[in-house]
Amino acid sequence: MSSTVAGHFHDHRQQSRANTLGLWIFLATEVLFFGALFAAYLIYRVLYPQAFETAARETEIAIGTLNTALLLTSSASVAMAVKTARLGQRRATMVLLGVTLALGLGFLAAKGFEYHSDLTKHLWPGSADFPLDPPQTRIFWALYWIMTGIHAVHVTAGLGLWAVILTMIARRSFPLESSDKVEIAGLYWHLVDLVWIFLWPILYLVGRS
Amino acid sequence: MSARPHKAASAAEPREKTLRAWLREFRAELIVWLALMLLAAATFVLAYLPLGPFHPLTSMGIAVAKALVVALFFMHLKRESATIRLAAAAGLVFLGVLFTLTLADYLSRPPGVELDAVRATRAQTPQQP
Amino acid sequence: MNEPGIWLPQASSEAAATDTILIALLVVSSAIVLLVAGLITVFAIRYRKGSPASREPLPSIFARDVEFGWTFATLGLFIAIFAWAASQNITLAHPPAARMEIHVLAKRWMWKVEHAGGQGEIDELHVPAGELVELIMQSEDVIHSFYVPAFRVKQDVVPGHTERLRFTPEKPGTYHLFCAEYCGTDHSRMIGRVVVQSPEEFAAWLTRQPQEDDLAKSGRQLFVRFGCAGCHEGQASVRAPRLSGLFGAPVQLADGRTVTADDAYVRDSILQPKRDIVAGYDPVMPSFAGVVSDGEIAGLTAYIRALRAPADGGVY
Amino acid sequence: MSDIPLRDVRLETDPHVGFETSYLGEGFSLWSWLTTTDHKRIAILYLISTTIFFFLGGAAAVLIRLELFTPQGDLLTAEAYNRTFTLHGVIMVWFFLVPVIPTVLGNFLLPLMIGAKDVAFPRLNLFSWYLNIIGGGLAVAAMLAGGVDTGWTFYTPYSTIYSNGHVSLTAIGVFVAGFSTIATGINMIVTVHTLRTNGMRWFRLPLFVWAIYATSLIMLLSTPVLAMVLVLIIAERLFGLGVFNPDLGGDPILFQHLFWFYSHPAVYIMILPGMGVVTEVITCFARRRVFGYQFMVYALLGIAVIGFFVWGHHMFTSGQSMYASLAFSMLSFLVAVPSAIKVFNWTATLYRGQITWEASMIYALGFVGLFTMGGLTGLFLASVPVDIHVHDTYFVVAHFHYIMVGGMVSAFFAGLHFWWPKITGRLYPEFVAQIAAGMMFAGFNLTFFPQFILGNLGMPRRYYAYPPEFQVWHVLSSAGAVILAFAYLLPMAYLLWSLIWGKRAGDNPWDASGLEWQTRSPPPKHNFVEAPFVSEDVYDYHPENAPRGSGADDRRYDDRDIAGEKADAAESGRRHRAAETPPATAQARRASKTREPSDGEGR
Repeated sequence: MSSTVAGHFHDHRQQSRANTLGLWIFLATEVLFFGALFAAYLIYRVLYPQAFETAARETEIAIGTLNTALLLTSSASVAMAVKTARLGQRRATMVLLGVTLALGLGFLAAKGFEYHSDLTKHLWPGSADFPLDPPQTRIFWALYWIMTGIHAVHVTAGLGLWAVILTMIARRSFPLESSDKVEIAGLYWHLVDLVWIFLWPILYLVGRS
Repeated sequence: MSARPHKAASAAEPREKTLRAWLREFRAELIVWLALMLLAAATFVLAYLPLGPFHPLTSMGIAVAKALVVALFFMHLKRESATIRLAAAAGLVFLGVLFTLTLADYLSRPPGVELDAVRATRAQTPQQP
Repeated sequence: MNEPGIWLPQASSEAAATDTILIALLVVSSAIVLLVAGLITVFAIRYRKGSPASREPLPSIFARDVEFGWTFATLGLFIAIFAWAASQNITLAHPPAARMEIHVLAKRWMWKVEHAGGQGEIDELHVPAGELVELIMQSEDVIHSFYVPAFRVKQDVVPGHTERLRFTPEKPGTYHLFCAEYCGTDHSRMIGRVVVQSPEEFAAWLTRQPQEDDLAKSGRQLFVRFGCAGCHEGQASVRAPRLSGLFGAPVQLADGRTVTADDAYVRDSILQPKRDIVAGYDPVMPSFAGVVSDGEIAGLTAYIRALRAPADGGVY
Repeated sequence: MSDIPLRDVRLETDPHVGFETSYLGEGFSLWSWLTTTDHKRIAILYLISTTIFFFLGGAAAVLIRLELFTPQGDLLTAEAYNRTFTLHGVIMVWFFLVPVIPTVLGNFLLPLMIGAKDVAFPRLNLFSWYLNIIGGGLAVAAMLAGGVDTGWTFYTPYSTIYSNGHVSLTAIGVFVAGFSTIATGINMIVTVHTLRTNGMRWFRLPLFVWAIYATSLIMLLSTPVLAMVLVLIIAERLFGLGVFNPDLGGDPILFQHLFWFYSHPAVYIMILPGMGVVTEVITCFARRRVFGYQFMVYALLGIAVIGFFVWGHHMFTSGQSMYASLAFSMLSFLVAVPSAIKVFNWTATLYRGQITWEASMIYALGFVGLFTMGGLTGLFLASVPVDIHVHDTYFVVAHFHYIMVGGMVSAFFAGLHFWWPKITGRLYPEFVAQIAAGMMFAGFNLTFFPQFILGNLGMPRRYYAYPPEFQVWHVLSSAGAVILAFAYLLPMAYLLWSLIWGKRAGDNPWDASGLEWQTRSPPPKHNFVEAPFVSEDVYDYHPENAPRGSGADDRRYDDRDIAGEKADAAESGRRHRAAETPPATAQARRASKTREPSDGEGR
């Protein structure tokens, strides 16, 4: 049973406090990792407001909004899974994690479809026949591809994590109530959702009025 | 958000869980979820209203609200120790430093010094300050 | 320009102002270094192991007051130095109008200077003494930095920006011009001279310059700068076709075709030399694509067109 | 040098305590080393890898100095020179200076100093070493495949559009190494927060632990921005997603903002651990408590926080707005104040001490001198008009080498020599070490002081050919570099020699205070046979013939305080012993019994 107290910790409370603090510090680094991109977006939005609005009108707002709904719901299902895991309800936790996985895969599928339609509209800044006029729109789209791309990588990593935890719960390889694996993975997933909460308004809702 | 402990909390709870029991058990999470969806809908609607210069303000305001809701309730920041809250805040504080001091450079550039492309776009749109 | 000293001549008004702050900082810093190093050596000798000096513990209030003392002392000293240094910059906030504007174009590994009257210079800048000069600088490719050590002025030339550098040359003479921001292979060759002349000399110099720049003359300089002269001229070690009298003449190619050497041929052989190789020569010429811009190719072509007489490899 | 009074070192007399029962003894196979999660072994792995990177970067430095011996570049072509100084920059910054003290001395000593068995996340610690090796491998592969010619700063648009070097491969290497630094940072902070032994309050932590804590804060808050900047470079080079492309209206100055937001705090990542090491060494060999302990702690945290506000002083000439430059200049002057406080406190610590001149003390006092000069030349660069003159010249090169080589590398050697007996259980030859320390100090000054003059004369950075009038200073500098290179090889030789033939050091050869000296050297696998209990303040030194009185630096707890702590320690000791079942041999317990503070009879 791998989740008993590790050798160098006195007791379980100290170990889970260490795990939570370690994860929250990692989340701070993730905030700054995406933060550098938001800083670049902020500067260019201040410099070229018109170009960013014309560029943002081309984004697929329907898929973006669907993805927001999917991620918010998956955040809720993860919160429920954390509660049931702490109460030791193995079956409920597995169901809820399954729902989370489904929502996440839905997000990626919608994202893939959106990328496909973006590419057919030549909205790739590197391509010669980029349809939009002022060259600064290419900067918006460069930021769009980098931001949503890196976010998608984080979503995929999160889904991988959930899949591993789900199989471990299924094989009962760790005591559900005394381990904080589900809670730690949950914190990471909520951050991925938090980043999308900010990505959605600045990439999709700009220039709609 | 103290949910009432479920009676038979053992691993082999009854197979067909009634919807009402399920709703009662996750009342807290569902309320938070609903709040998030409402906020998302609100920001979506506001995006289409002609607010002009207030657009970034409202969309960012609602995004911050949603972020706080997720952080405080789903990530249980409300009951975590001070150190963990400090760690959560540290990332944002230093991000704020990056934003403010970089903006300080871009906003305080006198007319002759800004990017050529910026001067060109500002020349084309005279009503933009 | 090249007498090895320990201090640069103060050749501009900015130099004098900057030097006073530099010397003041030097004095303050050496005082602090001597204080710290002196104290360390004194303590090391006086309180070495086994020395008879007294080891009474220090009274507690002494420790705390000294600590606050030197904290605020250093804080005050540093703020004072900042205020003095900043005051010199504040005066630049609303600059007087400069009568003399010179356009500078920085491109990979050369400075192209163009005076108001159209006189052009490469890697050189003639300025009159005693007059406020404003350089309006742009870069064609990467970040360069216009740096004249004797004037104590430096300004990066960032592509996409129009940078302005303002200074008042004082002392006539010839001074170094460096590119201070790393810009690629020949970053250390992107240097030149700034010649400060008295106003009369400068006016005379201006009239002697040809009004509009002679394309073939600048082509010649490019021909040397890019190293074409190294192979295509004189008794070069590498066998390369002679270019004098080439323009308009038919050229026998290695694959049997003959083409007339026109603008397109010269352009192609610069950008893709491996495409049509002259008969009897091996394909050793490196491609200059991305290194040579269109303007320069026009200059080189004009120069090659001017190479009529086959005698000594061309007219300068 | 030999007549300088040395402490007669107490040797380990008990033969069979030592190698077999230490962390080194329990299996020497390659597999046991490559999969260890023991923080002490990971520290040794890091020591080996950082030393290899140090000599790789040093070789590039020697090449550069030989090239600059003559005004016209004749040793290397321009292309090769550019790739050499980039190799020197990338390898030294990211694979030696940033990781070395936190991962070698920090990893080994932090758990020992706070009385813990290991760091909070041992597997993450090993993963961090592997990330560092993979990152280093990628960077070296890029160098071997042809190298990068952008300088370690990767300024766009040269790095993204015009450079034909292996920029993307190096960027990926540094990206991976960045996550190794983040992993170390997380480990250190969580360890200090959660694993301190009983009695080890925050203000009883040794200043080395505070220094590593402050460094980890900076590592965690700045490295992610570097990671993103590298991703943006790779995105622009490989996929054409031009965020900084001037043709599209992008601004290369924005790249500089994001890059220096990491790179200035990075220079504090490099120097803060050095400050921690120097404090430990000076207090031990001056036999005095540090002067103004709390001011030193607040100075460390002050540098860590204000270090994030000052990056704009790298961009005074870059076309940044003049008002922002003035703001950054002001903040740069502020960040210099805590450093000044620390220098004055080190000097005051020597006052009324019992100073002896072991090798690590020579390095430490060398650090204080050279760091003072480095810090003060930083003031030149912080004031805008002077920086406009000397920016991107050899004045800047001399400034940051004074801080990094004169400061940080001397501190690393001080720490290496000070804790060598604890890490290996062996003593290095003192006299040879003192010679090497003196030679490094002299060689360093001869190498880098002429560069201040060169910088003031206007010699730009990264030039491989220069006007002939600068040659006299370059010849001096190159001569110094040869001495410095030899001074770096000497310690490697006698330290390795001491591994086999060095005298066996006891638990505490320097009679130093600190928990790491209360366990055996080399320490057992779980560091302490029984959990140590801390009751006095840190640096419990006092000079030989000085009465223990109520002086400022001999603050004694009143009896009620000590009784209270002994009570809760006994209770937690019982709980701890119950949870722990080490096969404690008789000698191990006798050797590591907490040593009674020797009243008045000190060596």
